[in-house]
Amino acid sequence: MRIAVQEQEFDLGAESNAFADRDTANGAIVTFTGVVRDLAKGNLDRMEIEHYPGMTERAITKIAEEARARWSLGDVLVIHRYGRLVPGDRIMMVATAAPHRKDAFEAAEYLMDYLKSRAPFWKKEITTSGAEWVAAKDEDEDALTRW
Amino acid sequence: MRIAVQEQEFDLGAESNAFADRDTANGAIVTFTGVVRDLAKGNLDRMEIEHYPGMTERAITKIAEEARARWSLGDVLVIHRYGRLVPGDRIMMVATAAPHRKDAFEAAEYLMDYLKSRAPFWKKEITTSGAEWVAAKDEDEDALTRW
Amino acid sequence: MDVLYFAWMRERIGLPKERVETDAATVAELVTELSAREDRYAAAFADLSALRVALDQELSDFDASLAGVREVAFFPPMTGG
Amino acid sequence: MDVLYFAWMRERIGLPKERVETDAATVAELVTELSAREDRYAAAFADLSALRVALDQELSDFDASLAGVREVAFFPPMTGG
Repeated sequence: MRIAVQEQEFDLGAESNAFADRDTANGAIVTFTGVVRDLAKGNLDRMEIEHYPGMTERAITKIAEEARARWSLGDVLVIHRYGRLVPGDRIMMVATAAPHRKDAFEAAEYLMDYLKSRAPFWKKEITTSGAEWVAAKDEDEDALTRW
Repeated sequence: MRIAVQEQEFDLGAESNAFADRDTANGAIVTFTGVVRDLAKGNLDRMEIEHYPGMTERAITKIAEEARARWSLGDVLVIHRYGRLVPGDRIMMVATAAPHRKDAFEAAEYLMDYLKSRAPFWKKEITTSGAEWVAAKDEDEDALTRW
Repeated sequence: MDVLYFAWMRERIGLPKERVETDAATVAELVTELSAREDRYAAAFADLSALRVALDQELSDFDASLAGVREVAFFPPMTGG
Repeated sequence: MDVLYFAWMRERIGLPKERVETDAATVAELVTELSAREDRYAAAFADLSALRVALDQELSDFDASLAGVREVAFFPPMTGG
């Protein structure tokens, strides 16, 4: 299990290959990658992500351990950036390995749903018209009810 | 949309990066990678994958187009190998990009479910005790009923 | 028309492809004709529930018409992914 | 104990962290004490339904006990991923 909370960029390809190379016993590997989108259509200058050092790592570790308890999984990877990001930058990724594809998919979705609403990150969008904290969506909270 | 049916290896990392670089408009990217597992526990010498040239590309294109009709998707990638593979080799991968993570996940699962049972590939396992065609699983056929 | 065989169908019949002249109107009629040829065909087509058929590279059914069809393929359930 | 603020809570209160001496038995009592200090605190804590609290880096509730707690953090709902 590798959990990284970092300011610097990560290389999706290198991380994917390293993850798959580490865990050849499992037939199914799923990755999810989040990318900064310009939802304001051309207005987004940058995004600033704040986090709670210490709690962030604890919260992600707990989420990942919960996933490993619920599904038959091999390795699990979570990388999440903080600090300043621009449109097109990759914010975060998760990877799961499992003997069966259903487990790998479900565990990756579970990690994402919990990272969205239970890991202490906060996004602020800086557009040409000002800065605004991204509001939590009801649908993200609702997504937890299915687990 | 990129669909590749090929005998040679592919680089999961390079394909993942190229896919993400091509489609920066979408915030969610999901990949699934299938790896040759030694289910016979140390007995698997190799796997031979046969396919139906011509029909394979048509069938995968149809599955991918169906996915793009059902979900709000950006780019879609499907790579599937045929020929001789050994344990640890990567057999195939799919990648989906979407504005929302739910769409990217569901479309990737849909592609996998249909590739399993509707794309003309047949796997043969060569173990120390002989060669055997892999039997289709009822659960793979059942997986289609949810879509 | 061309008749193609894949996986264990190819192995049981002993060839990947053959040219067949037939008046069969449906896939089922073609199967009956082929099965009558030799034991290896009869054995290969013994259990149709374990077989799939494609007409001109599209999955089809055993009761489908062969009108205008140029390529018929028989194979076991697919195991891709 | 240490009291931490994140995101717009940090901006409204005007600092990321402060040392607080308190006899508050619960988070709710601590919130009442802090809100009574100054307008900026009262404004920041005005709508508790828009806030989350963590005690020693574990998510908790406003009616939780502060016994033995060394670090309390207040912040809006998280927006990771």
